[in-house]
Amino acid sequence: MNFSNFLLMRHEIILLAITMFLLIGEIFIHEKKKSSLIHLAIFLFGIHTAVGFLELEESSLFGGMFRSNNMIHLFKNVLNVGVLILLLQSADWLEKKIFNQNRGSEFFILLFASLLGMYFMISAGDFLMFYIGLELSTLPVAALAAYETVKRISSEAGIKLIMSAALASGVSLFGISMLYATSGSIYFDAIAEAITASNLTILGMLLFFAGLGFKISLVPFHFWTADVYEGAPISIASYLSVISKGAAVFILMILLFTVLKPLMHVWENVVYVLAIATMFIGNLFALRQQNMKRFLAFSSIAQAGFILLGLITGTQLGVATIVHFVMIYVFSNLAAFGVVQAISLQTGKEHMDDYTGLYRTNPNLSLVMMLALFSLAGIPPVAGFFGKFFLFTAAASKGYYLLVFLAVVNVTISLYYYLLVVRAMFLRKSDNAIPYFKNKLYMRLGLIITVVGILVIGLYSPLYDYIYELSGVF
Amino acid sequence: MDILSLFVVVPVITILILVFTKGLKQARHVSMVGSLVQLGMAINLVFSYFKERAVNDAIMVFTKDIVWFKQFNIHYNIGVDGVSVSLILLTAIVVLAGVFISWKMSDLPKEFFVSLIVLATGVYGFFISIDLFTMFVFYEIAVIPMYLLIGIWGSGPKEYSAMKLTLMLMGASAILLVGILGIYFNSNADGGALTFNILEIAKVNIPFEAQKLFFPLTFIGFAVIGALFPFHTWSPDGHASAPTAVSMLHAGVLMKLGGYGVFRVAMYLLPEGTLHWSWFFIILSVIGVIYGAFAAVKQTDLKYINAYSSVSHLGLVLFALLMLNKTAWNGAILQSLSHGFMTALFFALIGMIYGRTHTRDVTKLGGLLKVIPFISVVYVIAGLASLGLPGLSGFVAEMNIFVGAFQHDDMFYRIVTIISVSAIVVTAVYILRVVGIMLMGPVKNDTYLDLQKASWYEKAGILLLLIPIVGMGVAPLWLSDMILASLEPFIQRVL
Amino acid sequence: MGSEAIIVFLIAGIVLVAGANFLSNLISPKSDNPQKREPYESGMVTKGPTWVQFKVGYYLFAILFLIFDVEVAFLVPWAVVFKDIGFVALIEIVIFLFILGLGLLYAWKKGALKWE
Amino acid sequence: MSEGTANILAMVIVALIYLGIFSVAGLFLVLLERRVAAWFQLRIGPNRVGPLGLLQTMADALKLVSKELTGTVKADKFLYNLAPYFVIVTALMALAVLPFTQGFQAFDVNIGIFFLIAVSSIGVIGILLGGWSSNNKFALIGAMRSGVQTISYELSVGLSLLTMILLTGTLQLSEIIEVQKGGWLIVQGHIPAIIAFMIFMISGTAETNRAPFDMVEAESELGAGFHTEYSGMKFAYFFLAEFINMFIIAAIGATVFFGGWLSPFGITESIPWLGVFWFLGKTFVLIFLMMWFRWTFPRLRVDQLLTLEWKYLLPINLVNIVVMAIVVWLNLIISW
Amino acid sequence: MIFGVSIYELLTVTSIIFFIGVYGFITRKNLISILISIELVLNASVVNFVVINKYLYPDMLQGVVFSIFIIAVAAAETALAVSIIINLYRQISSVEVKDIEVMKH
Repeated sequence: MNFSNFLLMRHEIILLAITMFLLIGEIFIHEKKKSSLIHLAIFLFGIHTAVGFLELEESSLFGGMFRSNNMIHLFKNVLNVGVLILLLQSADWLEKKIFNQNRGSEFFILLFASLLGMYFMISAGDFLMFYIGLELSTLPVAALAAYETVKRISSEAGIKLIMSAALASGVSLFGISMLYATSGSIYFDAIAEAITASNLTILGMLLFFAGLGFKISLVPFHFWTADVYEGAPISIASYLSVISKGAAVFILMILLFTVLKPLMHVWENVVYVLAIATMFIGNLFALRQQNMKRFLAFSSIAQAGFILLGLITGTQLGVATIVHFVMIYVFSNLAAFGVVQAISLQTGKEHMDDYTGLYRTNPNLSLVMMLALFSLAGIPPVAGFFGKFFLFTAAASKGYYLLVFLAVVNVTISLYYYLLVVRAMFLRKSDNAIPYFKNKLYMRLGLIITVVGILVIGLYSPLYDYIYELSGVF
Repeated sequence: MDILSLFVVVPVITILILVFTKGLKQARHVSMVGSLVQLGMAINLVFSYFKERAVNDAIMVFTKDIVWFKQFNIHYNIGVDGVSVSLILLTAIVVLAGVFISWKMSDLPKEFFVSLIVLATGVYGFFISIDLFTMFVFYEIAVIPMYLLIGIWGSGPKEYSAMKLTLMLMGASAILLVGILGIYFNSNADGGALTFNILEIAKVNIPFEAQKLFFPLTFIGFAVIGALFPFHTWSPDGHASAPTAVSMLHAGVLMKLGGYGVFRVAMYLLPEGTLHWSWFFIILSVIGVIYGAFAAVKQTDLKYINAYSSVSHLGLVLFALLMLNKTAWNGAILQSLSHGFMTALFFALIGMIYGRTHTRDVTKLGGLLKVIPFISVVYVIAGLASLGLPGLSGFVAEMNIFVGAFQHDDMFYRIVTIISVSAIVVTAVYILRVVGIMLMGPVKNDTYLDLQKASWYEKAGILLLLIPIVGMGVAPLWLSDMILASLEPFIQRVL
Repeated sequence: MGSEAIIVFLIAGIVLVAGANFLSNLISPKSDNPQKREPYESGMVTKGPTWVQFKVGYYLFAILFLIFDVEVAFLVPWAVVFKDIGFVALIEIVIFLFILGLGLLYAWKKGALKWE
Repeated sequence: MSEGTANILAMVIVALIYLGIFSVAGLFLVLLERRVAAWFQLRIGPNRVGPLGLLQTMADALKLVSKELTGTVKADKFLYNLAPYFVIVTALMALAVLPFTQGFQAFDVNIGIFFLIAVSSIGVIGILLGGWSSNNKFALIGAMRSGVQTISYELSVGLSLLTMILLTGTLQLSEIIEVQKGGWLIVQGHIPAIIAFMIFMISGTAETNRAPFDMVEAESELGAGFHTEYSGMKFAYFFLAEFINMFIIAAIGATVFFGGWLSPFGITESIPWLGVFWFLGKTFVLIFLMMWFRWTFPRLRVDQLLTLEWKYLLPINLVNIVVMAIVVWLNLIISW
Repeated sequence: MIFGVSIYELLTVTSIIFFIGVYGFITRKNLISILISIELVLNASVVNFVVINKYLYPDMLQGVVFSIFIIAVAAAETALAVSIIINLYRQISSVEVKDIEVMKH
């Protein structure tokens, strides 16, 4: 065996090493000095993120179980950046609320373990690796959702997440077993060659789809989302809505576009229906939310519906637009969650009414929030517009004009509730508005990166060209 | 930096400087300087355009083409013809006037001016775009600051109005998006590459089925902002709640995006669709003209009167565009310009009156001519322009429109033309009624006796708008020639 | 005998218990009284419910066991083929056991192994 | 006689043989335990019933059968009655795969060791069920202790056996014995094997809940522990199962570490049936060892017990596996 | 491979187990029961993999290997779920679904 091949797993190996290192640190560092682990973790992860951008060759390992190409590599980097921002945003929270209970570094360990799972999931070359990655990415997050053990809703969130995730993966597995039965292999390549549209494969595909649908919180499988987001710590809600969803979308895309391509005439229709249902339900439920976390939860469900517009194409254009959109979505949603996090940390307030008059006391935070919401709503010139426009273009390229029309109707609905937040922050005045506060360095850094991302990613066209170039592999 | 890109760059620089200003004084001075530069650029553009036109007979001049997203064939593609030049000039004037009118903005001045100039950026960008995508982007950039402008600095039911306006306009843009995508994916009908470039698409024969499907989407998408009849409801509420400068920009400039878009995109790119659907939209626009005029008669709130009159006048623009002949089109553009100056002036005056008397209810006002003569006289002039008095801008525009409209010898066209002409009579009714009640007669309230005279910045704003109105009325030919020359390609394509 | 031995032994065990129970029922005396049927608590009357919440330590060890036992299950196939694979298998299992050991150490340090 | 009938008949015969072994071994071990106890305490022990008291336990068994079956009204009846089935059936099933001698093995499954580990861990369910369903505080505490103890030590049992699997490369018991023709595994694996054997014996004793690991039924605190509420024959099942489990642990130890039915240096290789005696002999030596433990060591507290397992045996075991792996890789195996 | 039992029967059984699990997940009111239902779903898949491997593709061990990993992951899942349930139980002394729904739409 040639050990240099393992360099293909550079991301995974480095992250694993960091995780182990932190675990050892957690074990041996004295309690009083443990908060230094925050800085250490962020520093190490920052280096990891930077190293991630180095070139990587395209190849596969373990007889095709693990594969990597530039697209996957790029997506791992996107996830890395997302997690880095997340870490920056959660640093204060950890220091203030968690480390004094002597259980802060678990946050990093679990989070990194989950990220590791995602790496493996999106790099998977067979269903076994995929499944292990899926579970490794889900289970630590469930533990993290129940992280604030003194809070009841946190435990509830954990329960709901783990139960739904377990059922989802169970259903998925049953579907995979059917695909295995018909194709005789669990390797993607072999399945793609052997699969034909029979009743069994279609049923298997649907069950499998349902399983991933849970993770992306598509509509019939979305019921856990809002509760989990509300109960879980904000960092975790944000992780779930951004990183976890992004990775799931990516692997679903790969599987649909490569392995299940022969069944395209079936899943096209499924995606069509789910896209409409997801957009409408997500948006209509978001209208009446008052808690910011629930609000963002439903908004993220709706966003998942938009992503399906790219998924329905099954073309290179679809791949590129989805990745582009997810990239933008990562920054936008992280910015929104970051502001919610900052405010919740300072004042404990998570209600939309509490944001009334925020602009007059905390203009910068409100501006970040506004940019994030505009990006989510798809208002130019912030990035979200470009992401959405390209997704719609992708869908229209296949002639789904009705779907695009319904999607733009949804964009308008979504604009309404995003503007509700803007209204609270900018239009209204309040006597007991959240007083001015200054964020810590990490939080500010985290927010600034997201703002830069929101402003730049859309307008900077070479990025899209780059993604398009890479997306040819699928 | 080319002459057109500056129209986007200068406002952006202004905004960047504004962000670092403190207090009202710095903010308004920076904005004034920025707007002055823009006005200078606009005037310069007019002269350069004439010069360029003499040597260059391309459809668009001063073009610049930079590839943006090459996969979608999206370009940053700009250029102007006579129509856009005139509208850019309108914008520059109204923006500067708006800055003057907002001289005393007390609440969050910096943010106000930033939003105002963002709006201006969007409008400039929209008028110079040749690329559908860029156009769409600028369209949305122009619309979204309205939410904040009305919501924060407005009055009355401002949150409701702001939300209604934003949602209706964004909803329209969403429909428009589908239309644009439809055009885009049919732009390779003749075997070329997919493109967003208007000039390229104009060379393509898009299949009739597609035209039939996408024309209404595109048309409605643009026409909503041009206050097409059942979709006009955002406009009166928005105008009524908006602060003065925003009403000016909104009615004066933003609503022109509708007519321009309909003309430049929907009709130019989908000619067969236009022919197929024109009867339907003609009926709608005529209803708009009549409805707006009669509604204005009913209103007592000055802003509502003017808002409904805008519906009526802009309905006339759409009507003229759908008449499908050169004269009517020329009239439509002139009407856009005329209405832009006129209604901006109206709103500015109403803002001044409101600022002094704290009411906009016509029935409560009276005899203002005696206390604030300058404002009142200008109001009368604006009113006369609005009802189409010869020698003022309104006459030129309406004349062209109806002359063009009567060129059709079809019964249907005759009838609708007659109906819409009758709106002029109604216009006279409400204009003169307001003038009569508000300006003439005895002073109804003693507190009105010591109202302030117009200050220098108010006068500056008013004069800025008044000069073009008179100018257009007195010497319309240079403008009308410039526009007519630019209508040639449209005529070839559509007729 | 092949795999059916499992069934045979299962049945045999059941038959043994059932048969002996039957026999016992047949020949044992029956003299019932309520006292006899009370739970035995060294002669005292039982107080309160028995099925109450239990010390969390039990669950903790159960969970630890669950995790380690599964890891042992992974060691089984490794152990069987170790001779055939040799060095690579050794390296892999050292990593595996290192992480596993780290987990144990972590549980230890966090006081999960403490019985109070 | 058709083939099917013959098969069924053969099965019945096999079942009967094993049931015989089961009960005889159980009864004999009880007697042995008492005699050994007496011996350690310088007493005589049971010596009245039958020659040398050999029939003593038989008499006890008869007594138990004829005892009244009482039980509490508060018990969960179904689970209460189900519990004995679990302990007996698992003990019996474990017996099925033990190779008494060449060819004398009911079920030579290819995952023998794995099967044994798996089946023996089911037994604890019976104990837990019994303790819980009795609705008796002593029984419940006893059962819970039994649970935590059994599952803890099961890890060590499994790992120490796995250490030996590294040497054999197979899980099938007959093949494991085959490998040992070149030397018992405890010799082949020398140092790590001896460590593994020690761990195995300690944890095996603990898994069967025998002293010094018998907090499960610590008489001084818990009455009779998990089977407090069981009487008569139902009590006898738990009692019997405990001894059979002891036998099984000893038999596994004899098979994996000491060559099962193989004679030392192959001295009686030509007479296969003598293997039974070698096997039983080795097993009884180990059983004697376990009984020796009982009368030598004081009972551990729960915390000590868990500390022993989790902080000593388990880490040692993990290291030991690596050491054994290195031994195998470097081929440092000793054989004769 | 079990003598006299065809793959259809086995797959029917696993399908029934699967749907019992899903049904249980939806209808049960107790968290532990829900957890057990999930285990049913997972185990149906495990058996499926083994059966399919044994009957249809006996020369490769992919299905069997897969099933080992499913078991392992299911164990981890259960461990985590149980620990969260215990934590919840310490707070509200209940494992009933109706008691954990403080969050409503």
